[in-house]
Amino acid sequence: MQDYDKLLFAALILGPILFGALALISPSRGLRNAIVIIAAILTAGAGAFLITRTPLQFFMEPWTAHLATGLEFLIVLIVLGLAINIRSWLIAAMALIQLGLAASELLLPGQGGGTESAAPQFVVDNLALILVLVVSIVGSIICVYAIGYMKHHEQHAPPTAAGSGRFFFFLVGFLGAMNGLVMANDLKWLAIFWEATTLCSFMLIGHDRTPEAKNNAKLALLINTFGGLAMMVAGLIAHLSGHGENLSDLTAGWAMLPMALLCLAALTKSAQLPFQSWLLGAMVAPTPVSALLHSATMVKAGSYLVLRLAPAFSGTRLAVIIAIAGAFTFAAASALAIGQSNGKKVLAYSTIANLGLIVTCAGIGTPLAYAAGLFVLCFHAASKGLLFMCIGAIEQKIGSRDIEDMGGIMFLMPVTTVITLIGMGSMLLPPLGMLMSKWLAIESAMHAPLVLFLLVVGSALTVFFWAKWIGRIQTASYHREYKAEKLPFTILATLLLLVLAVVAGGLMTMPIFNAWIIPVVRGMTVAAWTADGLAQLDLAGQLPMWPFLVFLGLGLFVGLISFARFKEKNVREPFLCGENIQGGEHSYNFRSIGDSVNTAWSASYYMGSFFAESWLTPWVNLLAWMVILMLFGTMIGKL
Amino acid sequence: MSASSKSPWIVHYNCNSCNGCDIEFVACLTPMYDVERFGILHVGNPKHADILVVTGSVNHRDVRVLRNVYAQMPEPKVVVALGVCTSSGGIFADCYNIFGDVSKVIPVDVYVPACPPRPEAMIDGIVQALGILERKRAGEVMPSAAKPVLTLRPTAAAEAAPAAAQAAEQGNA
Amino acid sequence: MTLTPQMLTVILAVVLGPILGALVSGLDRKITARVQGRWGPPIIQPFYDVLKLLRKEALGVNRIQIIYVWLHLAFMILTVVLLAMGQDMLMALFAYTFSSVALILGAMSVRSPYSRIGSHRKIMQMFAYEPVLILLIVGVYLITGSFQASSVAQQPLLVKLPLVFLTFLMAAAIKLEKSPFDIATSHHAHQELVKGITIEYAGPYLALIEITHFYEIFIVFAVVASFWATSPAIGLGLAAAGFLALIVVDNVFARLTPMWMLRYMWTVPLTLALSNIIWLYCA
Amino acid sequence: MIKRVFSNLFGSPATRLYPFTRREPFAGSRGQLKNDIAKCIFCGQCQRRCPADAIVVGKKPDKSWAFDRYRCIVCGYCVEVCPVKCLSMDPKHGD
Amino acid sequence: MLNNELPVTRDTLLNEVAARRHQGYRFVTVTCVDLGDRFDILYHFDKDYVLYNLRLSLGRTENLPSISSIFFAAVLVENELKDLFGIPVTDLAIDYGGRFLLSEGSPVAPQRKPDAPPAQPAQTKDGAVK
Amino acid sequence: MSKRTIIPFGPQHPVLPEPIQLRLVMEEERVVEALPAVGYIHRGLEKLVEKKDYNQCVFLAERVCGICSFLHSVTYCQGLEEIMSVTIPDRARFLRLIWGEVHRVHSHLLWLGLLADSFGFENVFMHAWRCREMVLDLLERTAGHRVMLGVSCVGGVRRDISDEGLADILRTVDALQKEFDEFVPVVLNDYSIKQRTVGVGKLTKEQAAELGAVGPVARASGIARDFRETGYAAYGEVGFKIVTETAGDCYARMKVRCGEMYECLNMVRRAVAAMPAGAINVPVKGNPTGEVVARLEQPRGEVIYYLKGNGAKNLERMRIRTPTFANLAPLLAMLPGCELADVPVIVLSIDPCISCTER
Ligand code: SF4
Ligand code: SF4
Ligand code: SF4
Ligand code: SF4
Ligand code: SF4
Ligand code: SF4
Ligand code: SF4
Ligand code: SF4
Repeated sequence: MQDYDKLLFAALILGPILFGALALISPSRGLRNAIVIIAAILTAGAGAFLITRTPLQFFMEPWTAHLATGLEFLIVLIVLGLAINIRSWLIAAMALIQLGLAASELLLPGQGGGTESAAPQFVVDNLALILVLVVSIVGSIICVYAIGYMKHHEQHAPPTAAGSGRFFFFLVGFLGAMNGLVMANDLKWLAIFWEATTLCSFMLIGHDRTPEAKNNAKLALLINTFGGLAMMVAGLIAHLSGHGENLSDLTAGWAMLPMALLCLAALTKSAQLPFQSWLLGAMVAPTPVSALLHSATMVKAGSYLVLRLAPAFSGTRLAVIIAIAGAFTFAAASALAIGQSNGKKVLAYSTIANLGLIVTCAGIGTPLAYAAGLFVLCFHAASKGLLFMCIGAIEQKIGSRDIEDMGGIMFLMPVTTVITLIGMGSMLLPPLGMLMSKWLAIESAMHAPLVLFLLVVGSALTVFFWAKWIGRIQTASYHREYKAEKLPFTILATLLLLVLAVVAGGLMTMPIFNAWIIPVVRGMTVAAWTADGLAQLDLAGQLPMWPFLVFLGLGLFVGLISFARFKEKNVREPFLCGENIQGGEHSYNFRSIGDSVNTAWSASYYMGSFFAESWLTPWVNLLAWMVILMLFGTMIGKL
Repeated sequence: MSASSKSPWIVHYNCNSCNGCDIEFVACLTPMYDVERFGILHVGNPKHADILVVTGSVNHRDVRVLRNVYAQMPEPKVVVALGVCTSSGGIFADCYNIFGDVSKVIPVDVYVPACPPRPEAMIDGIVQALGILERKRAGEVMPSAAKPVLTLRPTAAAEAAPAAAQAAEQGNA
Repeated sequence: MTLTPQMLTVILAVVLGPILGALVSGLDRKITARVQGRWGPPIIQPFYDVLKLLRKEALGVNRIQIIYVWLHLAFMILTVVLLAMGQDMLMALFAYTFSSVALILGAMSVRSPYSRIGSHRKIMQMFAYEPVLILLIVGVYLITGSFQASSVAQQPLLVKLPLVFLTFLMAAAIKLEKSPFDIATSHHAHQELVKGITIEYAGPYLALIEITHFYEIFIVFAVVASFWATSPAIGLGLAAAGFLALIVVDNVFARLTPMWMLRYMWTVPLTLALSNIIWLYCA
Repeated sequence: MIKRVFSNLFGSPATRLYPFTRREPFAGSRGQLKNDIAKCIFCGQCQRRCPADAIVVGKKPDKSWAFDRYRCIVCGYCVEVCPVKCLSMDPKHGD
Repeated sequence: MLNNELPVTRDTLLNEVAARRHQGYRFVTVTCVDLGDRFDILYHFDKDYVLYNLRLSLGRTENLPSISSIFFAAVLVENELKDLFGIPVTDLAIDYGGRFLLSEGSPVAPQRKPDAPPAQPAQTKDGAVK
Repeated sequence: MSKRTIIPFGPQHPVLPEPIQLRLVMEEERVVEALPAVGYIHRGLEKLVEKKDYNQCVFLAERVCGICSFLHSVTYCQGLEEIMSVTIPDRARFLRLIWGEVHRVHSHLLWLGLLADSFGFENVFMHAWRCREMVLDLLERTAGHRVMLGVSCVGGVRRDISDEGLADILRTVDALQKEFDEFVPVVLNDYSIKQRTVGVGKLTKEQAAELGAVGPVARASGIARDFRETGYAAYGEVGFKIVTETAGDCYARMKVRCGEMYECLNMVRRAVAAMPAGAINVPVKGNPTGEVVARLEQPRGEVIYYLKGNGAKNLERMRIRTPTFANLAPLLAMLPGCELADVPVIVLSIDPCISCTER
């Protein structure tokens, strides 16, 4: 390990935290913005530089073990304090248990190696690298976006809202915590960063300090603390059983119970059913929070952990249950998204569904599935981050996040709308990334009938909510004027940056898959993987891209030509049974009762009788709990 | 005949018809007459239609509907007016709420008189419209249809009057 | 570049596909007319229709819908190309799905309630048949061990996928807008949505939709025929039988409601297809 | 219904191929009004009774009988009232 | 003079109509005849194929109370009276604002005898809605 | 924006053969409010009586509607005959019944076809209209026109039917009976038709009575009201069975009309058998003085003519209230709560005729 690797390591973890602190204390907005931008550039740069250095291992000085213990106590105590402060005795109780666990770990001797094992505390392998890249690049972009967003937000936020300085501290600092999390190998460090993200998320969700924000922050803390608890129990068991308190030890050997507990923690963090409620509640936060914490990165921590563990439990019954849990989440969250007209909630459900897809892939565990999981992870982060940013901009403009209110934004904010359309298109359009990932996932699920069925149902459902949303925002009448759009520079720049990334990445999915993902997967050594499975991976990589590009290009090209050649004189009002009121921009008005002027309107379908959140949620939660129980039911046989 | 006249799609608007013309027109679609033989489809939507079939005279509320329907049809298009109501108001010509015959609102290409015309007569009218459609597609500007009045005179007088004069009288009334 | 047999297949499929589709559509109209005791249009009527539409005025409500109609066509041809290349069936299905999505989005981009309601119904239709199509691919995979479309030629699939075949015909009835599923648009004027999803397209744009529809017909019957791909004669016979069955069903059913369709498609055909698939897993 | 479908499919269609096949109109059917002008006495009865004002009869010096097909509702009332029965209903609808 | 006829006034109208309803009559329709100086307004009710008629004599400018609160079905024909005779009908359950059968460009109160100028002001451009 | 969908349903809408607009307010596809906008077909023909004499108005009355045209002219003539105290010959009464009932068959067949069309059952539509051609040919052979019979006059009918014509009628009636025997049970038992009609557009007996429903709509809701029971024309002598159902939904209305078609054929048979000889009209002198309300049962229910004469050859006032006018209020009660796809079915289930409704 070279010195500048250490520097890199520090830049990725401590850098953002440091800059966040600077932002917190910076006296003026201008300075703060500059700090945030510098932090973003540095973090992103460090992340990119990491590519050249992977793989890396960090062995920490022995004294850092005590530091870790100290930090662990500190964080648990903070949580306890918060719990008491917000009067949530359940959280307090869990924090106390955590305290007890931490203490008992100190007191009880571990069997065998324990901390003395030769495993590194931090590891950067390809998986970690991918996540670091996602966090430090997408995350940084979102932080910059937040500059413009928060300026507007400060003017409109409720008076209770905390200062922007604090906001940026948690936002930027979060990147560091996240980087630490994905690079951590030692369970203790993992738990520390894990809890740190929980804390950040609690602070950020509660940022506006409205009663709703406070409540939802509490919910997030509750569920994530529960996950943290599971993680600490896993750590303790590992400690006691002598499996080694490192992820690398866990993945190498067999440690079903801690693994199951870690998976449980992962499910809570990535808001898999039945733990989805906190993520939905988190949507009250300012949109950069949703974008950063709750789609692009923090929830990825959960799915990352499952992916990390996947090679170890591959082929076991645990894997089967994990796959089912993920697939069920995928289908159920997609169904729930249909009933939503709140745009951010739709995004949230879609996020949950896609995380479910990653979890499924990890559960299936074949090389193809693993590749699919990685693929979803990358493309989802970019697309979803972009979409959240777009919706944030739209919401600030029209003052609503309801899908039905987004009709006509084409005229109000053409640039953002087109970017939003591309973002949404990237969820649906072959050969862009999300669709290819879904394709890989379904193909890899062929041997697990139940999982497959759930995926099939889910993917049929996804089209529904995307199509109707796209349909709503792009609706246009010919005669209305497009308004020049004024966006804050940071917002515009970040939107453009990310949309470029989405398009470029999307058009090169198969090259990326072949050049990147396949080597990563092939580089792993997993006992359960067969040559057959690897061959499948290669076969999938052989899908030719050119027909897609040719026809997409042709379609767009000819379409745009016709678009440009369409003449004003060929415009006619929509069909309204002959009662249109002609002329003017409102050609969709019609005469009706007593010659009155009425506006034709067709709301989107939410299929309330099938997909209402209120009645669907209890049922899917019940089923999901049953799956969770099965997760541990498999243990009972083992123990 | 080219494709235009082999695939005439129809939209039908009933203005003030008493239903007599209407249902006879519908009868044209049914097995006995089956105008789909000519490629005719009843599409019900002006944007897909080539032929606008109008029945009944136009009242004050229909004016705007008829104009809209006509305007939403893509060129080339022809208008076939079925029944005497469309051409003159028929028995209802003197009613207070009648705006006028169809030609007061949109140009008419073919009139099919009688009250109501037989389905056979309607088919004749539509076939005639096909020819006009074809010529319009070729870019010809077609005059609106005429509604000549037949004037007969006592046989003796008819001998006296030059034939040309009589022909002139039969012009557009 | 030399002309490989595969490229030849692709070119043939792209060129002949819509022509065959149009002929099938013309035959459909003729037979339907006969079934109703009418004389009916000439069999080449669809060609007249498209030629006429191409030469009509290109009216539209806005510009956005035009881009989508081209994408609709482009992705339908892409589907044909992928299948003709013997490529991955699931990917072909995705391309096909996006073709429908493009039509939906185009129809949604206009502020026309009839068009938009039609789009929503089309989504419901996709939602109803999509699982059946994926299960078809699963079935093929379980038999041949491959996703490649070229693999269907290995053995007569019908033997092992009789129920899936049946459900595919039901899905085809939706695809071809046949009663009882003709809810999003209809060849027939007397529908509560008039022309539903296609209502705001006129002239050449409508012609594009028609041509796409011809491709779609071609794909549907090609898939039907591929259930017995080892013998072209039996395959064609199968397609003909499926075609007649669809016409008969179209004529002995009223149009049913979207909700009925969802309830039906998610119970009967799905159960049939699933039991077929489960049987394959167990066998 | 299936029975009907097949009997139709294999039977011959009900369509009368008008205008290629024409059926003779029924006797006594009201197709269009004809005037045997040689017999007409220009009395104006038909004009007075016509409910649709389709007939204009020119009086004395300039006798004429003008008939607007595009107004006539083919009711046959004029035929009934014509004193010299010069009016008749042609069962055919066109010329 | 019709069979089963009962003269009513504007004050007794609603009571009489309510009484018919009580006796199980069905509302059939309303007929208005313009007598030149007054309107004859006939309310027809039916029970077992026998008609019962109320005859209301209405001054040319008087308001007419709607019976749609008693027989909802009367609302359409009362709107028609408003349209065609220009009679101000009050308390309509659904009011088409004088644009029930008539539209922009139609003559005003066309079935009213010409000697009496319409009591209603000319229709507004957009008409009123309920 | 609203979560509710607002669309104009009509006036130019292919499902509606006649122009009328329903402004539908829907939640997704469920109708929550439906209000009619009418006036697309209002001509103002009641006022034409001031311009045309009472004999010419027979033809006017016939053109109030092109479907049950004949029955309109009969109602009008019956009203005038009552004012003028004319007793028409027996044969005229029987002829009126025969033409009237044949008209009802054609009207019900037409309706059955349009209803089938409204739920996309094209084959039923085609077949119903194919049968209807037999009826129309019969009308043309006996009366001289397919639609506007033009045989009514005050004082009887204008045209007689020869014995051969009567035999022709019987032959056609038998042929129709054969078609119905095959066709009607198929339609009534079809699964998909039942799916679209059973339980759709329900109107309870109480609602029907309250809102003044007439004709098959009322009879399908269990109200046994049919003006032919009053025995006008020759109904007293020929007699008939009133067809009722109780369910009050679209299916019940369909059943009622199908039952009536059979009943029509039976009545025509009995009328032909009992046909008295003699004159077909009596001369009518003078001008009408007085007022009258004439009513009879059309295919769609009770039609009402109020006629007032003041001794001139032009009537002072004619007012027409048609069955559809009476059935509009019940229609508005049926629509809320149904699905968009059911709207045309429900609308057509009352067999609406806007033409005579708006006049
Ligand atoms: S022409 Fe005669 S049949 Fe046709 S609508 Fe006019 S009145 Fe009716
Ligand atoms: S609606 Fe369809 S099936 Fe019926 S005739 Fe038209 S094209 Fe043929
Ligand atoms: S009634 Fe007869 S004779 Fe007299 S003008 Fe008319 S056609 Fe001539
Ligand atoms: S024929 Fe008639 S109209 Fe002519 S003068 Fe004699 S009575 Fe008068
Ligand atoms: S047939 Fe009737 S409408 Fe025609 S001219 Fe004679 S009276 Fe007039
Ligand atoms: S065919 Fe259709 S559009 Fe034409 S009149 Fe009949 S119902 Fe109306
Ligand atoms: S209700 Fe009126 S318009 Fe309809 S058929 Fe009867 S008379 Fe004719
Ligand atoms: S509503 Fe009545 S009159 Fe109008 S078209 Fe339908 S059946 Fe004919």
